[in-house]
Amino acid sequence: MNWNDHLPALLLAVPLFGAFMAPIVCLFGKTLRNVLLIGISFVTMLVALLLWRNVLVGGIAVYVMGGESFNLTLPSGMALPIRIIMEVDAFSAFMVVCGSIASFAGALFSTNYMEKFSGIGRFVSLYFLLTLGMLGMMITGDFFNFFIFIEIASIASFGLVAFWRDKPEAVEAGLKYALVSQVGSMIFLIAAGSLYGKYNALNMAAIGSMLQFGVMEKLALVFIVGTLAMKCGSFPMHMWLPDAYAEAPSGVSCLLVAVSQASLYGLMRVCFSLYGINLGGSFIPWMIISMGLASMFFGVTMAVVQHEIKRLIGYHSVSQVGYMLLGLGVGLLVLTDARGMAEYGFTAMKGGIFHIFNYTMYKGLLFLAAGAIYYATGKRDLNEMGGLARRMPFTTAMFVIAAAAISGLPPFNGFVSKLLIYESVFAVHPALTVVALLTSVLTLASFVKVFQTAFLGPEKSVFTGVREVPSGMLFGMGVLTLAVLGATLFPSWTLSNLVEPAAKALVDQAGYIGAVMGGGL
Amino acid sequence: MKKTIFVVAAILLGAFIIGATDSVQPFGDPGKAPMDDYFLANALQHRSSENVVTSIVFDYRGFDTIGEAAVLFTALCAITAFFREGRKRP
Amino acid sequence: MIGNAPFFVVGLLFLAGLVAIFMEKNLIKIAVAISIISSAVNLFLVALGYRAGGTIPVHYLAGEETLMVLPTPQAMTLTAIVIALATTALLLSLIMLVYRLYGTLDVDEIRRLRG
Amino acid sequence: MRPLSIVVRTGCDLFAWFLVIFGSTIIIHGDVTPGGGFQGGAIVATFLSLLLVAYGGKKLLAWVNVGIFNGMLVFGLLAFFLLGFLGFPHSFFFNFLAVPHEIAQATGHGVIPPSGTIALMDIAVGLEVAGGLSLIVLSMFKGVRLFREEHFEEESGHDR
Repeated sequence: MNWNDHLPALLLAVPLFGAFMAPIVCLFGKTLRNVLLIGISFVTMLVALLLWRNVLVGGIAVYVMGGESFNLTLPSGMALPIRIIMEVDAFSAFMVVCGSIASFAGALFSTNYMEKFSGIGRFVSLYFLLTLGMLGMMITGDFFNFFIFIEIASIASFGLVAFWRDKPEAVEAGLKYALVSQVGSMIFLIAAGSLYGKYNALNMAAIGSMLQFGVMEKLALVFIVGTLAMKCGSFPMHMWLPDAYAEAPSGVSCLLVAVSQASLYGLMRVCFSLYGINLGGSFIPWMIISMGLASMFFGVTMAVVQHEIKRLIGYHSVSQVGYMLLGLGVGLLVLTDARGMAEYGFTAMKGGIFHIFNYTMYKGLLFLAAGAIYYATGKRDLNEMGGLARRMPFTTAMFVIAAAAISGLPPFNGFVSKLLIYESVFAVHPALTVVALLTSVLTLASFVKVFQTAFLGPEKSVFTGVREVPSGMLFGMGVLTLAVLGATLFPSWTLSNLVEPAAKALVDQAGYIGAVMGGGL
Repeated sequence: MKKTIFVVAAILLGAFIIGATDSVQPFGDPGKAPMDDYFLANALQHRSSENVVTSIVFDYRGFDTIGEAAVLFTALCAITAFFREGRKRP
Repeated sequence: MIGNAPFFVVGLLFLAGLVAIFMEKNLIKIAVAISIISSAVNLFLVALGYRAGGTIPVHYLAGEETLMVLPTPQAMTLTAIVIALATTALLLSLIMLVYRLYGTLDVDEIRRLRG
Repeated sequence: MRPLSIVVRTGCDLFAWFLVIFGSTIIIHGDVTPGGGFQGGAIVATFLSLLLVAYGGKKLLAWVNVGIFNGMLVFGLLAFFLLGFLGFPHSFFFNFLAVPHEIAQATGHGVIPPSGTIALMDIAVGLEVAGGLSLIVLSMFKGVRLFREEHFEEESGHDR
């Protein structure tokens, strides 16, 4: 038996095993618990990287859960798949790599960050379950399974957001997220159920191969797009996002960034691979583009006036999600138009996908750095801070790197992806680029404000006892810094190895469907 | 003001859903169902499970079920974490 | 329309739940409304799988009958019920915590996070 | 919660045990009759909530050992995971124990049910759900104490 074939199952089995083992392992003390937390998330990252390499070499990986052999998608005499099928194409593999790196960094950070609190055994379980939900959403090829992983991820995040149960804001943020997200999931289930009722299949590729664009499909599409746009925090339903990100423990905020990217992945998967060329008209693409524009603009305007660091970064998340929606929406707009696709559509998609990687890395790093500041100073208000650069040199350096990347300063990776988006959306309409540039300027302004007030300036007398944070937290931030610097120093390698295969896989609807429907006996 | 907008939006969404009831299949006639017929025909023969629903829950869609067990476990972890006995105040 | 009465009821229940979420002030009532929405979805799934004149999909009880209702929606409903149960328990726990920290269940007074 | 009257307590004494037996039947015969792990586990978990209502929390918490429920939960989950994992040469969650119906009828039933992992997973999930739901009820009841007792350390993050 070749373990390489079973990587998609192992990717989910490893965090699941970690979550189930956590109650037992935590009986044996603190050291073993930290080893479990770091070890399992490291193994998950390793499996994700192997899976990504396999997919790049061998094409789409299909895995039939519970089948007699792992690649027998269609049982004899059947035209439709009947079992749950994991389908990993280059885009899924790319997302899995992003998500597992963020998960590993958050786990390293949390070992020291959560040390002095009780109930860490449950924290470890919830952390792995959140990782499991995120990875499952990214690789599953089945609608109902997708719903289950959404639920695992959202229930785990309610628990983690409200983990500090004596903090009123945290509980309120958790409750708000729970209410909004629960209604959303139910609407998603209605859409999945109606697609099942019409086509008697739950597999995305199978439904995609039979899809006729009628009234019911339109309704289902609107429901799915609305729900998943809510879960990734785009404009009209973004209110839960800054609250949840700001009040969660910092290691968890870092992972929550990746989880919202999983919802974005689902949105793109449904639009590109399920509906794809059947997506009649340009209503949905323009809806996505305008949601992106609105999120960019309103997110950044709300962010400028904030004075708590994590809340400010949380509002920037709303605006950064807008960039990805813009880039991928432009790609969706020209999906059936071969010329437009070659001229600017593919570039826009490359920009959007590259931005997913960059955003996950630097936004996670920003949250971790903000958490380090909270840890060291015990303050959350920017107005009370100042002169931290002398006391916390490593944190300052990493914060500067992340802030420069998010504001799109030229050598950094944020600049590359933003440039790709600017130059391609200009071909659709110049106004889009204007809004994107304006957002970028405002982002730079607000991060200059944060950096100047928190790290520079005269040292305040209350901070004389402040020291650099423990090594576990520094290593957690270091992992993400390495990822940001790697994408900065080797942009062409990243573009050609990580991003381009992903963009190609996303456009290739026939390949996605054929991997399930064409295989088997 | 805000509430009125919300209620109007909710009523619109609901009307949308009620209107959509016409576009789903007629009740009692799901049409051709190859996947379900496969289950009904093969659950007893291949898996010797009299109860087709259980054979779907634990075999054909078994991975959903471990997800479901994980959801229950997640809720349990969250609830026990909320109501944990913290450290005693010295 | 009347032939599709079960789906119509699902729509009505869903609407009732949505309106209750926006109109009610009490958090417990909002949790109940979310439960109602989950039940509406479960009803929808079960109604999708009904075949006129079909029997229970258990060979042992159905005897020689060959027409059975579709089993997959029932399996999906089982899963969805457990998920709804887990979420309801979690929501109620969160509401308990909110009541402990804020001393009220009125949504308008629970507003520490703004802007 | 205060204990209820003697009538209720006696009724509870009589019927609570039958609920456990009924639930176990549903769990064990999950592959033959309607029902299965989740339904049976939920019925078994009503045992504890019934006792909680009838006898009140103080007495119940003196009786039960939370470790038992934790053990049931973790054992069920790990058994479920392991049963899925054992199918690995074929694929995750492959039903490696199933015997086709004709062979099972010709040779008679052995110790392991012919439906293979379906029946075993039923039992594993039944244990998990019974333990898990009991724990949820117990810990939500224990949570009421947070309202009264003030001698726990506040846990509200680093920024306070």
